[in-house]
Amino acid sequence: QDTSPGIANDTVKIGISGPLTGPVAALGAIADGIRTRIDPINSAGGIKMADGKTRKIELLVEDDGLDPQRTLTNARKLVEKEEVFALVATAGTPNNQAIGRYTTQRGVPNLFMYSGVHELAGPEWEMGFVPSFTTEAAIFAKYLLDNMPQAKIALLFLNTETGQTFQSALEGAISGSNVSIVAAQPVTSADPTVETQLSTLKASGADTLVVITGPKQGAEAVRFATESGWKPTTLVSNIAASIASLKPAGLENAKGVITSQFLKQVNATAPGDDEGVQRYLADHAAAQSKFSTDDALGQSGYAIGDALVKVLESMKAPTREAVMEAARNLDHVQLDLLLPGIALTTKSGEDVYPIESLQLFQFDGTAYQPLGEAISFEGKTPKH
Amino acid sequence: MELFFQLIIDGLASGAIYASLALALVLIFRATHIVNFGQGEMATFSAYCAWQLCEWGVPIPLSFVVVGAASFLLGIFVFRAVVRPISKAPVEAIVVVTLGLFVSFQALCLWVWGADQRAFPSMFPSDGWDILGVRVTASVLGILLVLGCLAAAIGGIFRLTRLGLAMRASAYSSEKSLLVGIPVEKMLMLGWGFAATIGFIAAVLVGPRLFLSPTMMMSILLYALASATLGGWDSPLGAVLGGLLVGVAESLGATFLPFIGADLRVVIPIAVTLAILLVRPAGLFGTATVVKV
Amino acid sequence: MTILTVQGLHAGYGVADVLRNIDFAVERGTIVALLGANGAGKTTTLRALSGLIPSRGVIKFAGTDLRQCSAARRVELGLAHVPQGRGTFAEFTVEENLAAGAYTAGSKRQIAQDMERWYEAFPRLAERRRQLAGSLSGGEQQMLALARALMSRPKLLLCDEPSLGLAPAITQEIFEIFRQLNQEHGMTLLIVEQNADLTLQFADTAYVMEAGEITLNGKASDLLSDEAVQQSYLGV
Amino acid sequence: MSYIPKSWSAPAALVVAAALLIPIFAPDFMLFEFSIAVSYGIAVLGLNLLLGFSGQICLAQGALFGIGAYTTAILNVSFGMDPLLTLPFAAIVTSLTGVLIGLPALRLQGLQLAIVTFGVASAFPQLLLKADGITGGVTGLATDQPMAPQWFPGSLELWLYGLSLVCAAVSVLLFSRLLRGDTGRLMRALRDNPLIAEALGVSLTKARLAAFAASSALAGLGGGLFCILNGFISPQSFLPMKSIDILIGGVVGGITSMAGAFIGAVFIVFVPGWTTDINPALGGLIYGLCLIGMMIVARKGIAGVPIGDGLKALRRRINKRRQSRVPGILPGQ
Amino acid sequence: MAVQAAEENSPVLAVDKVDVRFGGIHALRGVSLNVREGEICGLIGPNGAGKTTLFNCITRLNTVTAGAIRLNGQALEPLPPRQIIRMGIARTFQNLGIYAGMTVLENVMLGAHHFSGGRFIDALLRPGRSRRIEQELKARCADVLADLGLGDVANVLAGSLPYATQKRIEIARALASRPALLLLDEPAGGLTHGEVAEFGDMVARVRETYGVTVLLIEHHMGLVMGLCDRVEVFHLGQNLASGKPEEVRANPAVINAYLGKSR
Ligand SMILES: Nc1ncnc2c1ncn2[C@@H]1O[C@H](COP(=O)(O)OP(=O)(O)OP(=O)(O)O)[C@@H](O)[C@H]1O
Ligand SMILES: Nc1ncnc2c1ncn2[C@@H]1O[C@H](COP(=O)(O)OP(=O)(O)OP(=O)(O)O)[C@@H](O)[C@H]1O
Ligand SMILES: CC(C)C[C@H](N)C(=O)O
Ligand SMILES: [Mg+2]
Ligand SMILES: [Mg+2]
Repeated sequence: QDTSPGIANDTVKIGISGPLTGPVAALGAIADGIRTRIDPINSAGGIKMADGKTRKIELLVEDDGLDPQRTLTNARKLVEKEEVFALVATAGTPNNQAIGRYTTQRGVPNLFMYSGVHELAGPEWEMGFVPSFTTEAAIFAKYLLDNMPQAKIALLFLNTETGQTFQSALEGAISGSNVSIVAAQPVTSADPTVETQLSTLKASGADTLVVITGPKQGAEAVRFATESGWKPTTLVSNIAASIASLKPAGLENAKGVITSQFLKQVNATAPGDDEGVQRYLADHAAAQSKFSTDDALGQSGYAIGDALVKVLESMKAPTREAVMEAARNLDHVQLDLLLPGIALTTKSGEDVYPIESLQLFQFDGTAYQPLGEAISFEGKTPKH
Repeated sequence: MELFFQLIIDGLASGAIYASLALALVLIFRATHIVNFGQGEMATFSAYCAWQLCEWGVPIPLSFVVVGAASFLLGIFVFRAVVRPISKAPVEAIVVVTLGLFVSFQALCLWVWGADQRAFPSMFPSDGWDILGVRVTASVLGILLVLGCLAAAIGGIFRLTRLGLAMRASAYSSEKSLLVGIPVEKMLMLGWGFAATIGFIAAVLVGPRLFLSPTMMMSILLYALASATLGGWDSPLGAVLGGLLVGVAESLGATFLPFIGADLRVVIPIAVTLAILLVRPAGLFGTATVVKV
Repeated sequence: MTILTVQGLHAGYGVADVLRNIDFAVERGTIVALLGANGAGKTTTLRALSGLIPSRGVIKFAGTDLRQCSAARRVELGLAHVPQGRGTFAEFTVEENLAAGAYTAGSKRQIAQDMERWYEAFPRLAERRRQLAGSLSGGEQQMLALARALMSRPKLLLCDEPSLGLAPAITQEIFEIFRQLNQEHGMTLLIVEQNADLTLQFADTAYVMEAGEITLNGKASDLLSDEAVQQSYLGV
Repeated sequence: MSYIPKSWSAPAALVVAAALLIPIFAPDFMLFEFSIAVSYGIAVLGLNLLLGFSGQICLAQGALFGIGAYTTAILNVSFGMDPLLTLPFAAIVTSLTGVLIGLPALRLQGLQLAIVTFGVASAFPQLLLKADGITGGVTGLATDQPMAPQWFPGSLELWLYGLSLVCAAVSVLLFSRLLRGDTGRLMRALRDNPLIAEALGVSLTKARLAAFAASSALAGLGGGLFCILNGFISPQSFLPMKSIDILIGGVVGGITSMAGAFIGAVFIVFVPGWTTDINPALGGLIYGLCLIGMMIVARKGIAGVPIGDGLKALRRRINKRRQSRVPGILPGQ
Repeated sequence: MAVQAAEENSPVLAVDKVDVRFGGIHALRGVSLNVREGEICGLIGPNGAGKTTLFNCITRLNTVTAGAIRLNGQALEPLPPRQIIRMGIARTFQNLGIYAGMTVLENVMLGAHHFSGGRFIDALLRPGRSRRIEQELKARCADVLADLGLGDVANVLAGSLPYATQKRIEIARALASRPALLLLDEPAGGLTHGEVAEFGDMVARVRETYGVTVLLIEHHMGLVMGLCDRVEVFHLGQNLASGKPEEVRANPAVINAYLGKSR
């Protein structure tokens, strides 16, 4: 079989396009996380792949500032000039949409997109990573139906694909029950403050606050709920719930916050005895990565890097088809940072969602404590 | 009704945030006739430095004082390094230079401290009071108080002192100022220094509310520009009142105007500004100039 | 004793020099007239002296070499320049203009005194203390420019066409003021004027410029009777 | 000194030569980037018309660019129109919108106009989201795949590049017609002193709105082209920073130069990428410093330096010589 | 001849009890003034008397608070400023209203702009037509420049020329609009005596060749007395005196308020 571009006997080139600068530069930690995972492998000689060769991974990172058009030019530059083998962790929903047609036509794998919306423009050559926002909506709904069957929800959502997908999924999941959304307020990532929205939500008389926004608005919401004397049950999407991002709101204010997670908790000062976490911390130190160890985005990047390694390992031929084949047929693949009980599973033609399980956690003022086991939606991720 | 008053308070709270940056923008405009788009980013950089000192264990007040003074030097440095060489360039070139400052300082913060948001220490207690069902927090009152004093002080300096007059003159026309013996360059340098310090104070005020991050000030730039325009670019007090007006209008409009809603709230500052400019072309407190040929 | 010595002065705008190798001197306590046709370079000379445009050559003022001095420093040294046309701060009020003029001057009391003095001399300005200078009439602005320059209590006043736009009666008055300043305070004046008859009556000495060079100089009274001068500059 | 011959000077010749040589050297992906740059260049040209020649600032140029792009996309997606045929509509629709945005310009100038129009730019993406019925909201719109016609021998990229050049040529033609003769003089009069212009019988309303209309039409054309090139657009591509980028392009290129518009566009498309290539972590810082350095070295924009400056100096020298022949006193007849 | 004509004809410009206030400043308090066809009318008065303000009212840059201004019987107040030049009134500005960054010819062509120019659609779609118009305009303006002795500097940047030359460019620009009434605001400022005399000749010549009526503000008494058919004096926003130059010069009120003792 022919060898695809970007892969040689000893190297494979992987391209990343993401916002390294600008207002959402925080997402740049994803690329950094991937590098954190890949560096030690390269120093150890490379990845031993299923076609029998050992290859080093060459990462090429381009900045797109989250502008879809720049993502497209980056993708083209990476594919045509740098001749990468595959793209990884392209951030942003519209950004992946913008390159969908191109990657499909060229037959370039666009693996582990960083977007919670999985049904995009080029299904054949694309694969997401983080759980669909619909999964998170479902698990939040499940929690409420089980514990607060009369809950009146106030929803604060990011007015992008992210929030809109989540909102409709949540509505679907609670329909027919006594749980209801009594108020919903959009935020945009350009909003400097969200107090107006929160005041309105508070005035709606809701007893539950669901927050699906970026980290900044999430932290503001958590602070507001305490500061204003409103004490709703607060559920925060994992995009916004990492301890690092809640810290500015005051951790004491975040007490009681519930979130759903697929990544392990990392506490650099008390790493515990989890091997995966220890490896992550060691790699992080060795790579001198910029993001802080408890940065959820950096961790996600690390997990994506890990997944990439697993996929490349199981690739049977040096072709792009083979890598898609491998990515589409993941069978309970464990990653260092994935919570116990959560693994990557995909099935060609049926299951395009690698992670479909989430575990609920509650913040106790210093750390997240699990609320029960991981809940699996394997094979039943709601479509939107 | 409670919601209505609560929203006014919320509006004042966010308005105070806009006003902080607006004040720094107005100051630099008054002192140099430049709108420094990088003002907020320079302030963010200063705030990061203060935060870093605190992290290293320097007491908060001390670090604020030290960084406040250092910001003054930063302003002077920026003036000498990048503004003075183009002081005679056309205005659009100067605009691009300030955009360059904007990009550079933001990137600098990003590079040194990363994109994560940080907790910035607050100067005010975290108390709050319920007054007839409306929540008022100490930090909002504190910010408003500090801003009010600053605006009055700056306005006073510009209006009433020899230094203020000289700074205004230098900003207005360097040639005419030189003719009366005003050391124009020194004045502009002072202007940059003061503006950087005021910018730092603004960042100290808003930091705890917006959380320290490289893009902290960028998110309020448009609002601050609108506030300054609304209040009149030559009036510090106008900038503060403009900010509050924008904040309240935004808060109420986003909630009570159904066709706007929270997702379109960004149109409110501009709509309000436009409406006021059409009635008072120089802004609420700006002085209209007369040009004769 | 000379207060101002100019030797080999070259100056201009951009490429070619307007002034070529100008030499002249001004005696302390005198009134000197600088005459010349349009475009001869009189304004350029004054701008070079006050440092508004770069120049080459020697300018010595009261013993100091002005080449090292910025325009602002020159004012501190006692050189004031009333520019041609409207040189006031249009965005400032009349009062602020005068205050700015006193930037290098001494005490608050002295400034207040001077202000009152010039308000007295130009009652029109006194009426309009709070009016923006930009909205004054042309002549009013001219008075303001003059008063503003005098606020710095200069040793040497460079005056570029002070009568421009002024009514005859006011022009007369201004020259009287010049004479008074000169006699009572020993102020030196270098006046560029098209109204040559009047200027030469008040001046002690005069220079005539043509095309960037000084072509004639002498006692003002001599020039008044010089035929060439009469032809082109005097209304006889 | 008419502005047209000046803009047609050395920089223009260089830009034209470069534009024609690019397809020979540039690989496909780069040709694509150049095409994108040309589409921005057309919008920058529009801004130059407004800012450089009529002295009005509009910081909503990115939004207008977006309106052009959305016009093309909507006509294609909802009405099945051939993307190429939508371009005139993109220009016209944007032009009308531009006139609306220009209305405040009748009362406001300078800084205030800049800020109000920047507000429009900030609101634009949110408006797109609000009108998701026709704009597709956050999902954006995917238009028909651009395709080279059967008879075209080259690659798709070459075809698109050619298309971009044709659009650019049309824009430049219209631009120079507007700036030639009376209309151009009028706009410059407006820029330099509106009060006098009005006393000379210039209708400020008409001239200002005309400038806005023409400038926006160019932005719209550029936007439509941008949409065709990408085949997909979403609000994320038309954030307020885009307007700032276009402004930077204009100023860096030189706001009174046609060639400068395209030089500036190439700058904003390529330089941010280059600076991150130098160092991914420091890219932004390098870019920022680059902007500052650029302005310090070439304050009138790249097109104004060094050839432009030399020419100007020469012209000044010639003028000077002529001038010295003017007699000091009134010449008799 | 002109003097006689002035007495026979009805006024071209009739200013009737015009009042202008700027906030608290009462700049014109019911001034009246008639200018007759073909005459050169001088307008003098102390600084701040309101002369320029009257010009601004005529050209609609200022609004009158009360009173009326008519040109050949037609009221000017309802017109927008840009219509004034089409009515046949052209002016110069006291403090130079030229475009320093344009060439002399361009400046003058702007003055003739209202004949044909400024059609944006034509510029875009009918380049032939606009080019032809441009040529005509250029030829016409070149003539005016030649008439005023500015032919040599037609292509020089106006801003780099001496002050007096710039004032002359303004006059050329005003003439290029083919006005019936020419308003000159201190056109002789900054001229030497010799130049003033020549300038007077030029204005007289221009009146003949272009058939214009002139209203002239000037502080240069020599020029006013020699050139004007009639002189009007303003003081503190009111009419102080009017009449033949010699009469006005001898009027004690005028001497007191304006001319000063020694003249
Ligand atoms: N800003 C400028 N740029 C270029 N040339 C200039 C500039 N200002 C003046 N000049 C030229 O310099 C020469 C001298 O001008 P200057 O103003 O010094 O003359 P002047 O003797 O003061 O005449 P005036 O009586 O008109 O004031 C003139 O030929 C003029 O055209
Ligand atoms: N826009 C304005 N705002 C306030 N006052 C004004 C304005 N324009 C003119 N004035 C005042 O109106 C009066 C008349 O001014 P005007 O310019 O008409 O005087 P003028 O007769 O032309 O005097 P000059 O001979 O000095 O030019 C002046 O006192 C002036 O200060
Ligand atoms: C959290 C963000 C990466 C989500 C992004 N705005 C998206 O729509 O995919
Ligand atoms: Mg002069
Ligand atoms: Mg006047």
